[in-house]
Amino acid sequence: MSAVTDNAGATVGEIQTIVAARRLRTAKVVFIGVGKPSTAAILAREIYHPDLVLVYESGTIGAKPRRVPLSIGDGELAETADAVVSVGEMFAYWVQAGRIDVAFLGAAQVDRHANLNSTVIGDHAAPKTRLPGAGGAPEIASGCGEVVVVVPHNKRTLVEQLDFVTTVGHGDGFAADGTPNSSFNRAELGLGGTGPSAVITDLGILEPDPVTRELVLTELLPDATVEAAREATGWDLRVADDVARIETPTPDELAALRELVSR
Amino acid sequence: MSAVTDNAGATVGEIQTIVAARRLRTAKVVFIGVGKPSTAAILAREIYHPDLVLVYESGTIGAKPRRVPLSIGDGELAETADAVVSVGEMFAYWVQAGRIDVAFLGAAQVDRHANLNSTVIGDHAAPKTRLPGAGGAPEIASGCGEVVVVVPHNKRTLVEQLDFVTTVGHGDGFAADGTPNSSFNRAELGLGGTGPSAVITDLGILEPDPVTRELVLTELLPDATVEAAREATGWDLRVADDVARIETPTPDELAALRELVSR
Amino acid sequence: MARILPLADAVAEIVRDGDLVALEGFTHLIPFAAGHEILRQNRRDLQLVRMTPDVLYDQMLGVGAAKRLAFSYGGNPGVGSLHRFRDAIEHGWPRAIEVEEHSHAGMAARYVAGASNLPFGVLRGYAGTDLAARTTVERITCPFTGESLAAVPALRPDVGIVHAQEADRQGNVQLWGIPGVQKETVLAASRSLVTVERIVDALEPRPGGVVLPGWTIDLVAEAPSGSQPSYAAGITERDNDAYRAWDKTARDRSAFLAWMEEHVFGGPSPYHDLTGTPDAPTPTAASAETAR
Amino acid sequence: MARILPLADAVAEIVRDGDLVALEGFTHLIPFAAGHEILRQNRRDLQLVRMTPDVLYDQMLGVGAAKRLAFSYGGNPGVGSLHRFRDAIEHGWPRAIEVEEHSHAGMAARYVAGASNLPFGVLRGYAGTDLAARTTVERITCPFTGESLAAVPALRPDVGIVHAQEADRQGNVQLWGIPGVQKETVLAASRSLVTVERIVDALEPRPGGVVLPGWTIDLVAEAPSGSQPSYAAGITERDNDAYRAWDKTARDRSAFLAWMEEHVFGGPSPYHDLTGTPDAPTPTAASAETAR
Repeated sequence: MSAVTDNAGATVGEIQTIVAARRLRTAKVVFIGVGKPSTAAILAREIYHPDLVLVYESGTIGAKPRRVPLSIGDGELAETADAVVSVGEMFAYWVQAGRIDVAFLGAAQVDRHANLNSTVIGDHAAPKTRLPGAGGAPEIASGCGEVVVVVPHNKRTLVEQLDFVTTVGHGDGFAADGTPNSSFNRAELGLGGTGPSAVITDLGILEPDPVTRELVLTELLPDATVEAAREATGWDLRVADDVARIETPTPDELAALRELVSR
Repeated sequence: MSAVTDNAGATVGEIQTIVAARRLRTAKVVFIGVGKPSTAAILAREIYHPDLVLVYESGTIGAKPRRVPLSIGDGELAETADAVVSVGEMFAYWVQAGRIDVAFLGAAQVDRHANLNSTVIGDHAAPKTRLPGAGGAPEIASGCGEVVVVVPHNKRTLVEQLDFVTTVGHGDGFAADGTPNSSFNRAELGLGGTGPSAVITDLGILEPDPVTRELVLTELLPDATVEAAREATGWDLRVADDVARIETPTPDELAALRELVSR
Repeated sequence: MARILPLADAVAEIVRDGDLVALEGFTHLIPFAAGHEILRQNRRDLQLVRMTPDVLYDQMLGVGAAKRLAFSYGGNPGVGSLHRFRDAIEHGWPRAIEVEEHSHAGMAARYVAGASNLPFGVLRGYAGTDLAARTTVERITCPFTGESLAAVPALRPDVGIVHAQEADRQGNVQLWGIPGVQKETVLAASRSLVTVERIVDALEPRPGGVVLPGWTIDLVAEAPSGSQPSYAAGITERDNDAYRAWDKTARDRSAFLAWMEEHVFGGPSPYHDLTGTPDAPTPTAASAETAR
Repeated sequence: MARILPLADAVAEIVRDGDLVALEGFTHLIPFAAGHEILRQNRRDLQLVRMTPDVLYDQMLGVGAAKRLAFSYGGNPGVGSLHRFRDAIEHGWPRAIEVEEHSHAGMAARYVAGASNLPFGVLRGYAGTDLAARTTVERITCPFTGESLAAVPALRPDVGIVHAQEADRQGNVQLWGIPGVQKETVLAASRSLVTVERIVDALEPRPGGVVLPGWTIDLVAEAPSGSQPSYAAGITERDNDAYRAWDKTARDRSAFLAWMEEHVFGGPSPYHDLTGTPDAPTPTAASAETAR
């Protein structure tokens, strides 16, 4: 995120965070990794939704951090949590049990059906770039009610073909008549939840088509264009008939975000 | 146990408890149910072996009760324990994991190979006497290093044929050449631990033959006789060539037991 | 957030005839007050589940409220038999009940699987026992070692009811002392009720504290001394005399019925102060009669 | 009872070349002091296991101490890549390592199965991912519902090492804050070492306290600040600057080696006060050289 003065207009990074935070207005329980999603969730709890329950994979349930933690295991998370549980319990009793409404995930690559790669660029056996790996993502994406993906918008990230499927989104999608394009789909795989509901980029929001589950550009950031979004996407991006313009962050939202990040 | 004055000789019940306590001289960790075994374990910890770890199936590990609890979940057990865990953890991480050396078990029926019934007298579908049921016994007997059974010595208890196998002891035993009499044996069933090492009655101690695993009368209480023991057993009881006479409780043992029970 | 209701209202809302109901508490925090309220409301044909049916389930079975019982140990701990439980199974009095029995390890694995949204739990168990042929257990083979283990079906009660020491005003619950399967019962159940000794402004973290966030619980009801004659560590003491006295009461059908009439159906609970449930309905003579 | 030894003696006794070693800590209580001591003692061909290999494993992989790594997330949390981890996998520097990767849910299930003496763990996981074909996971069918689930092999490390806040003189250990898989690591391992911030006369029960009785642990060693730059809740703070600074150090092989020489092999630890290990051997130039 580029440097701005306190009163300047929002950067795209800030807008992306605020857009992500707005997705949590109706959520009850959100599962969080590090980075922008963590900032968005903390912001959402502070300005929209004080009862929002933040769950971190470190086992802290109902954490109420005042600062944005560097890691998902910072001390403040445990100190302020309603309950702190082991990692085994977190994934069994909480994630797998479907107690969490929304999960934020990042990824190095996203394809047109919102499948995610966070494992490797290149061949797994002889990688060009070794990424951190799955972490909790595969089971978070099958255990939580829905997944919101937060990534930068560029052709390295939004790709025609993943180098590795770390996390299943909407598989191979469905034909226009609703028949699955292949056996690679959530129902056949026995996955829980409804999968990715949105991919929030620094240009806009992509949402899966209700039938085909292919990602469609539905909203644009204030200064972004359809052309720029298509140009920055590694496949032929579908665009909604009526692309909405994302509401510019309000002064309150922006001030709250900046104040939060500065703590 | 009949009433005695403080200075009188030990009752058979008292001797049985002290005999059971003596079995714990070399144990490190003992698993306990209610009744006589609980008294024996607490006594052993007090007079022989202050480091003896008492584990109750209620999840209290390293309990240090000053009184004999009525239930395995009395408050003092949790208050004095080193750790208190859920029942799920107790049976998975502690019993099944084989962390416990010796378990005391009672039973309504015991057969010649130390298999136990605590489920039903008569037919399971139309019981003459419905007993409490398995509780933790089946897995305690396959997870702990060895099992010591404490029962009264009579033909209703020591029976030729169990009405129900709740807990596997030594199955159908082995022939004199060491071949199993049937597939009903610990190795074939995949059971852990070495199974029952002794049945302590109010007449003596029965121990499994090293080869056949049939129970053999090896020790007698001070006033008991081989004839009385055979008469009170529901099968043709084998008797060791050299039946030992159990050492009469010392004044210290007896005083400690009586003091413990009176608390 | 859990809703906080008077006990009678909570029970009326959450327990239906025929439900699979688990009232848990492993010797500690047994929800007697909630169980008695279920009886006062004359719920029928319950499918009761509990690792250690003790005096409370003896009472519930004794008035014929259940058609089925799944359990692992049905005794009065340290005292002896549960006479109403025995009478129901041995003589079908006041009605026959279907029984599914497990070992403790198996029942605990069933609760853990239920809380984990797994269809089954795995354990080293049941092998060689006669239980294996008379209960719901299958063998399963380890795909790595070829070992044979027991699989038991997950337990997902319609209603899970437990007692705890305290809740805050948002319905977050904390219990401490022997935790049993209290957490699993709430997390495995479709609907849940936690009765508490007291409602406080804020939960103070405690050694051994197990916290269930309010959003995992449907209903919370205040029921001071609501687990007596069992106990709530740090607040009430186990009433061992009541457990011993129950042995005599429950031996005789008439004595049992008279006791229930006086103490559960017709009058104040013998065990607890129900100030948390000012609106507990007094059952009519007819409904109390039906309950037998 | 666990034996209490100086850290260097404990590591010398418990870790052998080629061992399957888990040094765990889920962002909290990471046993840096023990890991550095393993490096100073020049252990080789280790099969390292850890859910979240972070800076400590970057250091251990970077000096070539391991031939194998099993893990689920290899990143510097909130900072970015682990450059030594990447260099080992991408370029085989300083040596190639074999990799087995899982998801967090799978690794946690593996530890739980190991601590439970089960040969495998069951979870809803891996379905549809490319991980399934590249790691040790099988499908298993529920005998009751017919559902297909993932089975992962139990993890039973030769050596489990964790850090905790305190031990008493009998070696009973208490930790609090984020518990991670600390308990499972000790209980699943054949041999175990717990390093602690301090040794006290008696453990005082605390909210969130997890107690491992001394008889479940082989060795305890005092290592004040021994989890820095991670932290021990209530005693030390996470040194976020050190994590950020590591990114720059680790990007360059020479800078990394110089840092290790100065801070781990040749001098005092940058992170902690090793007063608990007065006898830590100073490796010779030759052994330090071999370690590269």
